Amino acid sequence: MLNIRIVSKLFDSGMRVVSRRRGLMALLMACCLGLGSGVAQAEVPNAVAPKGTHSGEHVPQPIDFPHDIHADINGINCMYCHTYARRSKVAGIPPTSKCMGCHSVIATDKPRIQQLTEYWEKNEPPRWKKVHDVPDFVHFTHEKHLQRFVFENEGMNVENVDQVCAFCHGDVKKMTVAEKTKPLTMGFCVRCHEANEGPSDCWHCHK
Amino acid sequence: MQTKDINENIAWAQINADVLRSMESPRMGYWIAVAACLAMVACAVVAEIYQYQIGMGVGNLNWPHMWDIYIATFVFWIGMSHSGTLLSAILHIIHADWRKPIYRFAEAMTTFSLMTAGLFPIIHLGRVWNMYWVLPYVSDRGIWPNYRSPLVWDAFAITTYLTSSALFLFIGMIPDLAICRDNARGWRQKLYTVLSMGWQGDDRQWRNFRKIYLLMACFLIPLAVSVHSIVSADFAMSIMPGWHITSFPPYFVAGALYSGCAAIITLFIILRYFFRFDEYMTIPILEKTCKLTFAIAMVWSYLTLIEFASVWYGHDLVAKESLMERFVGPYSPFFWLMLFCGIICPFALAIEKMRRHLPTMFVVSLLLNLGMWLERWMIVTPTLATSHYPFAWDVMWPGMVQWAIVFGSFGWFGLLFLIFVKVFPSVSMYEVKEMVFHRRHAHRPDLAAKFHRRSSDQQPGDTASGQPRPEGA
Amino acid sequence: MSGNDINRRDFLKFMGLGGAGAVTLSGCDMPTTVTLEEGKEEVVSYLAPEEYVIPGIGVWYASTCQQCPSGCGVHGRVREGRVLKLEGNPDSPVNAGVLCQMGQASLQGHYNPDRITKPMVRKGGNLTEVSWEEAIELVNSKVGAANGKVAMLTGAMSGHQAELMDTYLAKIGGKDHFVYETINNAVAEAVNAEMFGSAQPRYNLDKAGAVLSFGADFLATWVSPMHFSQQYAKFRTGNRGVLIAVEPNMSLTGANADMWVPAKPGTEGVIALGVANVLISKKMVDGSVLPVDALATISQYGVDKVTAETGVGGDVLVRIATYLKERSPSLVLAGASAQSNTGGSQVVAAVNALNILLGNVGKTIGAEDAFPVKSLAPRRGSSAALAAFAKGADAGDYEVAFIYNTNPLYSAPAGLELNGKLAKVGLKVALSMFPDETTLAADVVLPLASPYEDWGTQVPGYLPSEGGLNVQQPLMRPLYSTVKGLGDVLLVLAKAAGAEELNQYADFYAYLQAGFAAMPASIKGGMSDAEFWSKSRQKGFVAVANSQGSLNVKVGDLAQVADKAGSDFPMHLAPAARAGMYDGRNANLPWLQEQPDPITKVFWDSWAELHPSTAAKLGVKEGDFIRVESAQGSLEVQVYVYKGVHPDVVAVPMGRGHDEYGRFASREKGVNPLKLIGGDVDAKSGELALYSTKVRVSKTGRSAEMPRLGGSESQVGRRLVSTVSADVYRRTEGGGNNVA
Amino acid sequence: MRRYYVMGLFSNFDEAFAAISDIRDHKIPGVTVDDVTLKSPIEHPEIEEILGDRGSPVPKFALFGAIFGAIFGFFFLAAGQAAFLVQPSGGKPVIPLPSNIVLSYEMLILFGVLSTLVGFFISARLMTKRHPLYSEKVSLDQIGIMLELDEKNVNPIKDLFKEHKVLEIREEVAR
Amino acid sequence: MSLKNVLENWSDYRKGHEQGGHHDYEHMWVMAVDLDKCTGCNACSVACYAENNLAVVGKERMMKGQGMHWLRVERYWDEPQIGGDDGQFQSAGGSFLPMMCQHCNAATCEPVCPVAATYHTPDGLNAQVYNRCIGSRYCSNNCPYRLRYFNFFSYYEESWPEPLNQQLNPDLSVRDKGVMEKCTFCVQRIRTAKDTARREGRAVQDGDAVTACAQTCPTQAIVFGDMLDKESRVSKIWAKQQVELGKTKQVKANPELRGYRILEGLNTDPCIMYLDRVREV
Repeated sequence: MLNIRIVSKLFDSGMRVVSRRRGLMALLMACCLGLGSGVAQAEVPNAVAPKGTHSGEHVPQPIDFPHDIHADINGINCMYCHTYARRSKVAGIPPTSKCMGCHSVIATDKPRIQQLTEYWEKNEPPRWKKVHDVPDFVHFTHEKHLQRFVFENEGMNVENVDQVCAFCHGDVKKMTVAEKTKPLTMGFCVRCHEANEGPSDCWHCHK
Repeated sequence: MQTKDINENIAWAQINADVLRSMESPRMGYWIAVAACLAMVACAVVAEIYQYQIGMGVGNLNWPHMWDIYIATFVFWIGMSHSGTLLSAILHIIHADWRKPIYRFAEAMTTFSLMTAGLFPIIHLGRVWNMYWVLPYVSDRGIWPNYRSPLVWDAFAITTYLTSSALFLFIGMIPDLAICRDNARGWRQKLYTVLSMGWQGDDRQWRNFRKIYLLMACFLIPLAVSVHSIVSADFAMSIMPGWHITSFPPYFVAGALYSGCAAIITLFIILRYFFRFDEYMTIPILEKTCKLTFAIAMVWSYLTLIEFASVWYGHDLVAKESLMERFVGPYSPFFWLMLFCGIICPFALAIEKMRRHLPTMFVVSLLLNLGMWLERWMIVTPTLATSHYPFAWDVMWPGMVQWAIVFGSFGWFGLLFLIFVKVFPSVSMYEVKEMVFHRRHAHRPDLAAKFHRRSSDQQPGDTASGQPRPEGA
Repeated sequence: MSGNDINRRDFLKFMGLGGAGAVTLSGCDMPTTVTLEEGKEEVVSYLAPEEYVIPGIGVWYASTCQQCPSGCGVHGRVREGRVLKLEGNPDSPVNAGVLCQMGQASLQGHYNPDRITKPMVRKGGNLTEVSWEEAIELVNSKVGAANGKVAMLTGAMSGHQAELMDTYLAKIGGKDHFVYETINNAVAEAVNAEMFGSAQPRYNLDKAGAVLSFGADFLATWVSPMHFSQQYAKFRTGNRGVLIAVEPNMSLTGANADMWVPAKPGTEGVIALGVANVLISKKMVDGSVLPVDALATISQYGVDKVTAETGVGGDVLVRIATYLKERSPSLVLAGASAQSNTGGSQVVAAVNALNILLGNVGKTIGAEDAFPVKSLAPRRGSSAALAAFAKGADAGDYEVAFIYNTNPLYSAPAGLELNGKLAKVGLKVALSMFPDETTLAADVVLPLASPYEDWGTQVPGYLPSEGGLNVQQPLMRPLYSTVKGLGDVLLVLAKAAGAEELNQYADFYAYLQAGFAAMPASIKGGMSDAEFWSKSRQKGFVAVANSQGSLNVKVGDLAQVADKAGSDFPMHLAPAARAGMYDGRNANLPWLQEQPDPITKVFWDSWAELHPSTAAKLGVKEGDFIRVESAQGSLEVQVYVYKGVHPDVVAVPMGRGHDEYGRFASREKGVNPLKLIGGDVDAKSGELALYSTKVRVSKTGRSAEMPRLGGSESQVGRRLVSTVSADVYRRTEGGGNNVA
Repeated sequence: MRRYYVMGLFSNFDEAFAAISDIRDHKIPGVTVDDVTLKSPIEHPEIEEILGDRGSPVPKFALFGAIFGAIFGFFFLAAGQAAFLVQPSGGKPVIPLPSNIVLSYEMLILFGVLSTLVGFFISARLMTKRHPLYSEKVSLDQIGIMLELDEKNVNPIKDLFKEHKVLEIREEVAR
Repeated sequence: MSLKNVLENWSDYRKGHEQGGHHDYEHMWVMAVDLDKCTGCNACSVACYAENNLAVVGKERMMKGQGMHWLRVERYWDEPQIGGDDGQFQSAGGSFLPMMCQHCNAATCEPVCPVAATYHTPDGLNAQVYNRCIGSRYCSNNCPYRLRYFNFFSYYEESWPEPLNQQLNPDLSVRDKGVMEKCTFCVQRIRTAKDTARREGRAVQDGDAVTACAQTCPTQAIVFGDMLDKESRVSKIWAKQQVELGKTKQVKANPELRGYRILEGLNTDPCIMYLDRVREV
């Protein structure tokens, strides 16, 4: 890799927001952007959570999918539904058949489930609105991030994958319909890449 | 027939009156000129909006002609900007006081041609809206401009040059702005009060003024040289035949001074005619300018020929090919016209009769400027047309959009200049007074002995400053 | 990559269209657009995908390219339900993983914005969109009333669709299935059948040390270009073979030849006999392999006579003869410009005789393997078929004509006067994807699914060793729900015509499956039906065992037909075929329109090739318009001047000059040289003689910039493409030295 | 004791300078040449001989600015290059001297100029209010000699001015 | 501190291309193109259009020289070495040359980009970051091969009328006006190959990443691979031809070997080696 990365290994990768070598500039940058007001987060081993917040708009969806009921109350692992995340660049919306796998028997009396059943019977998947969108010139791979932070991360329990997801998606457990709570800008990515020694080559992420 | 640089018996009040008169309410002719310039600018604005909306291809830019007359015109305007520096800074340092009546508008020309030139790299960008990316600013994303790129050097150099030359113009104008302040009414008074920054002509101000003016001149001369060297680096740092030429930096600097001087002659004649500045912009001063221009023209001609020779005797066949392409290729008519305007025409400046004839000089100066514009075009385009790679050879003629924007740039420059001459004194009043003062005293040996001594040539018996002088000294 | 053993049927049925991450125009932020906004893009999940379908990851499926009759296997990359890119099928015996420009561009046919999406019926003179039921009913009623006066005019066909078409035709009592291809090898097929007992013998370029091609553009358009390209690569490796091309204007093969010799069309046979004469007279070969009367004919073609007739010098003949002998085994081929003449059969006979003389038969020329299931065998195209159809139509033999995969109104020579003759057919049914000239002249238009949406099989016209039946399977769901596959249409028609044995098949897919199940055990290789079916789809083809037979050589009369003298029209017209536009079918593919022609580098337009001496005589230079006139008409076209054309020839490549055929074909029209061609035929085979039309060329005085890519055509002293002599090559890399 | 500002306006420069010479020569006790402020429409370098070399710190500003500009410029560039995520080196070093020297040179001049300007503004006391005794004549063609002095010296000065053909005398109480 | 970093690693930052550069290369993707096998058939070029979302610009713009042919197949009529024509006819055919970005290791386009939109990746690729590009077009001017193409217009507006746009490859962006673009050695395929190898827990092998042109080439004249992998086909060809990266002039034990790099004397250190075309004389 670039020399720069080798250099950055000279310093401990502890609690800093940005690696020290950018020193003054980083400070300046931080002042300019008023960073550092990150949401309190559970610790993920061998990882520095990216900092930055964004107040997302509410995006109306065809069905008000309650993330809180699934992920928080029922404690379903994120990857149970977003199963492509560990295998592909996109996390994917679960196929309608997956929803129906449970909801052909569970909570069939709820209006949202009836809505879902309607779609299923029409043989037509709901058209969801994308909440977490990166520009089209960005190549982002869920797979690699999950590998780095979950599967290849010693001491990381797959049960706690939501903490890794929360790096970029915020605390989805507390939301019904997902909202964007992280800026997902290049600066956001770059700071995390620096802190966690991710690749710094432009063509890793730009296409 | 004028034989003196300036009439040394001219009353100071007359100087003030003459110059302030030039700033008074404009007449019809002025408004027509403004309207013409605005129309030209409008052409360019329309063309630029069209280009911005549709894409860079509308002006016939193509592969391999990625650059064309935008860059040529950019270099031209940068070159023009060297006039002010030359006249003002160099002649100031060598105490050539005939510069005094004409340096103000030359400096204004510097600033305005830079303001025009600076537009071209922006206009020619494919994604104008991201132009600030060439400036080094601390970014969230941790990315910087590429400092290796001569275009970034351009950005640095032009910013520095524009800042410095604008400040130079402004500093040199402060005493005159004070005069304006003292004579103006209404909004103008408010404006000049702010701009003159409390100038009251006391000795502390003059003393520091002298220092800063000299220092700025010292900064500006190397800056001007570096700016045009850097502009030449856009070409010289590339590996293209016909661009990658070692003598480009001095060649560009010489060309810049040349076109700057030619433009000064043009504007000299225009201002003299329209503002009746016959008393200040005198024929002898024009003659001096012309002689200077002639000398520079000869330097430029020499460098041109040397460039051909060095390419010709060099072993690079591709560069040779590119040179021959200029002589006999599709662009050769323009190349020969450039050589005619640049090398033959300046000989008119060497002939006294022609030099003293204003209409002739006006035409000649325009021809010189045309030659200098063509020179830039003939540097940029033929190299792109015929370079290392034969498959990519192509002849391209700039489209209307490009011409409109280049045309409009002259309107823009003219507009800025027209505004300048009505808002600011285009002849330096205080320096003409100085010139008159010193010339008058030069004819009085007694006064000369008394006043024309500088602190450096102290006579024996002078004591340290501030101490009383012994009796009878 | 490839090789997912899957149930394609279910996949297609349930797959959600669009999928995650539907493509949007991305790229670069416009000044006003903030790309990071929530809720601006939609994301649609699958309904119930298969395990292996993962959004964001491409899956490769095997299918077959239908862009020309050579039948290359392809792999299509499918992501989110859309096919994005085709590659050659590495296992395919035809193309072994490579693909030509037409195959690459066939995706643009599939996604073409000008596809016909709804059935149409001519009502009151205009084609009007109707429902499938109405259109089929109309066809059925007309066919029912036609009393067997039904003709099929199609492009080259094979496999189960052809079988089904035969069944249908038999059921309705029709007897005529005309298989028409403008670019064909039909004269040679006829002569080969006679001389070798094998219409399409197998050529082994890779085994040859020298190849003499008389206009056979085997790298671009002739018979099976991708297969021959592979052989060519081997031919050029190791003991590098020498390629000699004799042709009127430079083809892609000619441009790659070591020795390019210009010849007027029709004189190739004379040259071939001249070479044979040199070989015999210089005692390089034993002439006794040929019968006496053939030798007598050859002895008439002495060097002087050949030079007088063709302008090819004796030294050239000797050089050719020496190469052919020294680099034995060699191979002599005859392509379109040699065949498609009034004496085309004789030319091919001379070429074959040369092969026999050189002892190439059995070495570089072998017998073909017929596909064991006869009903699936290829129906190779010919232009005689079109002439026969035209004749029949003119005579009022057909009440109904089905036209599929061919565009005769564009490609028929003017001399055939097809327009008027076709009008005499009562009901013209076009089974078509595109609004081409013929489709728009039809009375019923049935929109077909693209080859990448449809099922089918194909036996390549030229069957390479280990070749067999190609499987064409859909790579994605049809873009339009209102198009149908050819098989499905035929099945519906056949069922309506009373083919009760077909009632068991719900659709063509079932028919195909049953067809595979019914294959002989020798092909199945011991696999169960289901296994065989899935294996075939996975591989993309069904291979058959190689049993190269021997050829029975028979040499007949070799005398050549003399060129027609015509003082009014002194020049030969060469309507050359080029790989990009092919016979005009690719003119609606923008990628191919934008590709500069390999030889002239002209794009988006037609051109005429002239030799510099001819151009000087006419006083024209590159970019000038010339008028090319024949007895049939005239056209005006820009000139490209170069030394790769015979001075007596004006070459105007075919493929452009469409009146219809969608926005891309008609945007920049170009000209159609076929509209200058007369109705001459090769007397023996009845094939249209496309190269025997004589024309007059004159200057128009108009001039314009040539739409040609590239500045200098010379390297101007740079080492861009440098060339070394073959001796050097053999010293350094010959034999086993090669690693590439 | 009250202090006064007194200013005399002269049209004859020789007389004005002579008046200053008189002050320098202690014609009036208690008034030195250091109390003199000369107001002039043009620059008089030669007057320093009479007024004494009062010096100017502007060159020091220029020197400081230039040195700072060059050093800051170089390290700013180098730091940017070293901290850049990718290096568009094209086979060349990350910190290339030729381009960095060129740019440092530009920064030298830019900072030199800006610093000189600041020095000028400070040392010339610009951007302050004009003196109440300022006369518009000074910007035209008259020379003004202004002194700040004790009450007792006002009249002797006026006399001195009158001796040297003063055109106009203005005075005001200093605050 | 940046300053500290600069000072401590000064010698690293001063290493140029001649000293091996400051990249630790992970791969060095190179090509070998056998011009004797290349038939000039255009298949590579069309494959490139299909793979890389290249815009079709139409006749007028092509004629103006505003086309986007990343891989152009050039054809020359002359052969300086052995003479291409016998005076009257083009008797030894034409000379074809597929030209795509040469991915020079000392690329002249890289240092001149004002915003560093083009740079060298740790894979040895000459990258073009579209979203960083501001369109100064200096890189194209400074490319001696003229292999960079500029989006003079918003080509996408007309290039892919519905539903042609469904063919667009989502693995790379569609470029808007004002952006320079060029051959990327199909970086999206390299990326996929690396991801796949990583997923399968192995190193990238020869043949995992193949460019569209190399894959489709009917005569397999184009060979693509990793130079750092000594076992790869392409590095064997380079070794066999005694052509080395990083040299201005090749010194070959056997000067008759065919390998050469185009305009090598300009010291651009291109990553594509061409093999001479061969003709019988």
